[in-house]
Amino acid sequence: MFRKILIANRGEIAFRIIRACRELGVQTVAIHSEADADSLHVRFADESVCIGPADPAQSYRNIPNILSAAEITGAEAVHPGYGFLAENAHFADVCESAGIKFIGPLPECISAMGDKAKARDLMAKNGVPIIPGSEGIITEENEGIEVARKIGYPVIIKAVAGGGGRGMRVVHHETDFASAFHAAQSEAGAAFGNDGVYLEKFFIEPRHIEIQILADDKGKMIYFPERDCSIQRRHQKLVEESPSPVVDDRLRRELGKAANAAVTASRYVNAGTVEFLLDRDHNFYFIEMNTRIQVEHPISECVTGIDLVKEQIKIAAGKPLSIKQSQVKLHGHSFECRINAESPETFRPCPGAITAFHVPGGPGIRVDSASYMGSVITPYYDSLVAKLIVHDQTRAEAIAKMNGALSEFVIEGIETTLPLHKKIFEDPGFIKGRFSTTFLDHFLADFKS
Amino acid sequence: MFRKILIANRGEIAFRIIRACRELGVQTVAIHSEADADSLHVRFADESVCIGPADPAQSYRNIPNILSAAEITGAEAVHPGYGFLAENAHFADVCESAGIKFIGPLPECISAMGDKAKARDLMAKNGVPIIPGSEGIITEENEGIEVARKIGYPVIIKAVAGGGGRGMRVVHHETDFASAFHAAQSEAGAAFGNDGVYLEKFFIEPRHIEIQILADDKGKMIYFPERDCSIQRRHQKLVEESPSPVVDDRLRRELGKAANAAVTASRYVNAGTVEFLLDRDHNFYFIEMNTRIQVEHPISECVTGIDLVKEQIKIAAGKPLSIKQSQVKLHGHSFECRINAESPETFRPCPGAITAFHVPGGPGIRVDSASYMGSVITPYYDSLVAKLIVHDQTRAEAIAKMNGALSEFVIEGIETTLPLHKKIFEDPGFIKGRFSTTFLDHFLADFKS
Amino acid sequence: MDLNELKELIALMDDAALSEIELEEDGRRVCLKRASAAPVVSAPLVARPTEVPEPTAAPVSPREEAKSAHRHKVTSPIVGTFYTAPSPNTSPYISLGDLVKKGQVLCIVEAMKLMNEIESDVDGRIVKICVEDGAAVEYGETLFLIEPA
Amino acid sequence: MDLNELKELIALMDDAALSEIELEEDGRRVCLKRASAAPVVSAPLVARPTEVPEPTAAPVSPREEAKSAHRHKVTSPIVGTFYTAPSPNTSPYISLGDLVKKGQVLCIVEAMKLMNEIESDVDGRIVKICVEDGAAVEYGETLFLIEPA
Repeated sequence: MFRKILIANRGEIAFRIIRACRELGVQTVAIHSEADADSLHVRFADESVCIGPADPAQSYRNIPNILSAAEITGAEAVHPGYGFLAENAHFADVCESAGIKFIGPLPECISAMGDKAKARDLMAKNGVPIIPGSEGIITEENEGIEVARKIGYPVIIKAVAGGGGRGMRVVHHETDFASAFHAAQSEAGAAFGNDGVYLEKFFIEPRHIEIQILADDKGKMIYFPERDCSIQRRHQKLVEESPSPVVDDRLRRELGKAANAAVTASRYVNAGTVEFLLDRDHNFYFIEMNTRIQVEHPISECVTGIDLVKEQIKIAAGKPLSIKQSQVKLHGHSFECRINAESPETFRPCPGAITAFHVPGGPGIRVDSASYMGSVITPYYDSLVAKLIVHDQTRAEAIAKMNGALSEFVIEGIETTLPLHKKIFEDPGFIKGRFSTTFLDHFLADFKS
Repeated sequence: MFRKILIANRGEIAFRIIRACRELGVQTVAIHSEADADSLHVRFADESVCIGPADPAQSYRNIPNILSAAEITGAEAVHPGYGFLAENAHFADVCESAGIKFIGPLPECISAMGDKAKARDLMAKNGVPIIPGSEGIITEENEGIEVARKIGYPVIIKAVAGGGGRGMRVVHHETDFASAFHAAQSEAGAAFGNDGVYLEKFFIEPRHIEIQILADDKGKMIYFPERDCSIQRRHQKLVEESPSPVVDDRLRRELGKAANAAVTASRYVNAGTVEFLLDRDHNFYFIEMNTRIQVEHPISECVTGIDLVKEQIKIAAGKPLSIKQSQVKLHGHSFECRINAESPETFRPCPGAITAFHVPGGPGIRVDSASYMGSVITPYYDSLVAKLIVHDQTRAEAIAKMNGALSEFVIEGIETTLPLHKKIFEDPGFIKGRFSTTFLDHFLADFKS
Repeated sequence: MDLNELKELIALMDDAALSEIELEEDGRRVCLKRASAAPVVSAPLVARPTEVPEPTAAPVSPREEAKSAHRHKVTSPIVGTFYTAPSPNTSPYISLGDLVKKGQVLCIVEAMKLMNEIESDVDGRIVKICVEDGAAVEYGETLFLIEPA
Repeated sequence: MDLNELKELIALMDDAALSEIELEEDGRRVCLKRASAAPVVSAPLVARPTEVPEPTAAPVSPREEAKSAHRHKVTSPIVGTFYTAPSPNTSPYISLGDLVKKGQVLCIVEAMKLMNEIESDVDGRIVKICVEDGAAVEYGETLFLIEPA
């Protein structure tokens, strides 16, 4: 096992990693920007090194200073957390060159999964279902109609240079294809100076389902029960749960098989997450693979009793996975709410000092946070104040527990998303488990009015 | 299920019961003394009734006012928590007469278990091992020697009217019996005006082991993995753990069988605890049965995933136990520290206002507390500030987790036992699991110096 | 407005534990504020609805307010149900404005089917009946205000 | 309202621990506010050892103290290991008391096997070398104090 680990991150995830290290008997080095000198991750690490000014480009993304900090403190490994340098293949590479173990997959693997198109191709070749679509750009209307027939309507026409919905058209019937195709082409041309478009199957009210995996460097791997992260706004997850209210044992095994295939194909090592889109008929399609620990990892820990961060560290230290797939058992139901320092209506970040902070407690309640009374949410970094995680025997009990915990949570001095979370957990559709990635858009329209 | 429950208690246990009710969809009525108007149990209950002045005899033990409060609020049941009226058979009786369900065993059962001598006799008749000793008073030296031979040395001679160690003698060899016997008799006569003495087997460094049980009113019962509560000072438990570091599966089943026999013999219904003394040869002897939920119940919840308070309420509502013995599985290891507002050296209570309060968080951490920043520990009630509970896969990991959690816990404004708990969890003997009920006496001598 | 006047106002603030005074008179306006003297943390954990003093029927003039401080409170010594009369068909023990003697029964509080007579502990005039007939009362809840004779 | 009047009002605010005074009279209006003196909550979570200023060899007289405020700090722009000399066998770049020019190399900070020369950004005299040869330095850590020429 490592003697000392440097944690190349801040906030709750840095604190989370410190806790894991402490329990493994590993010493910790915190790094921090000048703005974070009073942070809990600094206070509870064994050592700390200031690595730059508030601007993350000059501190938490400052590779030379972070590596120097590892060197001067004698850290043998670096845990990147999530965000910042966590999926930076170059960082992983220079760590290894400097003889410092990067706690995550190999740089090649990070690169491969970071290129979404390449990752998609790799998955398709290895039998992992991908979203059906055209192979590259479509220039002819008839070619498009042919592809659309093959993949089935509705389809979406997207600009290759696209973004922001421009050059994008959803087509439900073949009769509408021609006009939509030409409109998309000319819109794309006008907007991006590139009229290349391609085709993909369009999903109505899909769910975001992801599979956590752990793989050691001996080729052994396990997958976890799925997480349903459909409650999101502009790809920012707000509420996550495990298991999904719509996934049964059979589908869970299929998802697991696909995740294992993804791991094998990418020669993945350490903790990772394979993200899928699940359609209304319960077909699933690979979206991407995240090569790091995720914000929502605690719900997987709750339903399995496995500490993912400790396992990450053990795997990086070369230990073989001690858990068999048959030992990964689903116990009960878990939810996570990401409490952000944001206006619950406009989602505008609301940095400031926390003047009162009281966390909920009791059975089945977990709070991961680096906030405290008097701490300051700075404008420099993400607005996560706390992750509130509950675990109970059934989904209904877990919802009741979350409701109670949200009502006990006191954060004053800044605006937070607590009121929004309360409303979500009172929503009849949410309570019944009927939601998709479009849930929050509809919900927010009602919430604001 | 009940529509509304009155909670005849205060502090963390009242809050614990409110949380359970909330998750069962049951409304709650808090009662409080004038000193507790700002307490969390009052704040988070659906209704509250002031039932008297600070003095607990006139408030939390004031049966007429508590029953009136149940009546005017329309509560259908009363949860007594622990302490106060929890083991008052008369209270249970008048509740039932008033048509209000007492959440606990029947009054007869509380009475029977409350009379320690009767309880002991009942257990002996039903095959539950009891501490060997004389049947009643011994007047003749020879009679005593005979009994001592039968039960084996060492034995302890105790005054029937005794207390405070007077009239008490431990005898290790028969040669010393006569002089010890006469000394005990005359000391007892001088101290209490009653020279009656009796004999019991004396145990060197015993452990306090207890078995949590649940029994419904249909005759179904389950027992839980044992709790080891040997770390105590003058019968006040300070640290509890489950499982015990010295109990194996075979002994666990034997303890469970004995607990089941105790439940059957006493026709016990609801949650209860059978306390045993475990000697160095792993023989166990019944001490007493506690007819209530206990302070240390969370560790049993952690290692089994069963919510004891919810089960208490369901049983009282007439529901059959839905958990089979085979489903009560031991997962990992759990510790509880009782953080009291006391000097860690003198154990003198230290009431006052809490000026800073920050609880530890992260995976496997549970805090049961009704304290908050600005709350006041009054001198009227017990000095419990918070229960810190950890749960991890192994005992060693749970110890590491508790160490970390204790270092994260911030309570300012009052003295607490936190420093003592830290020292206990660093003690090599404790870490090895080598301790008995005498541990804390030796430990404290070192701690103070 | 001179400094002495201001000082008097501040003294008033202190005496009455006010956090703010605002006066407007003859085109003059003065406003004094004090940040909550108490540390923020003594505020209740969660924002509870501010406990406004119970509104009385009509705005009270400072003079009456001052008097009310001298009014005697009769509080409930037990938890139960408040009744103004011994039974539904009889008339109330007392009415607003009545003169009462020490030891005179003012009402009953029923607890556990027992009728507990609540007596006045002063001589005086009933100036307020604080609880409605049939309502639940807590320990220590004010039942009557009496202006001592 | 003249300055003296204002000063009197401010004194009053202090004495009475007010956070706000507002006056309006004869078309004049004055408003004084003070942010809450000490938000209790800004206290650190846990009692950290108070950060005492680094003790100097001898007690510093107020005069010297005043001077030290004018001293220029040369801080480390990177994280690494501090060396006073270019190599173990050569003499240090500078010594205590040396006069240095802006742009003159004062030391090196080694980071990732690279030697980074740290230059003075002022002309002046080295009055303190804050880090020992071979010690680790953080970003922003003070390396030298220079009394500007």
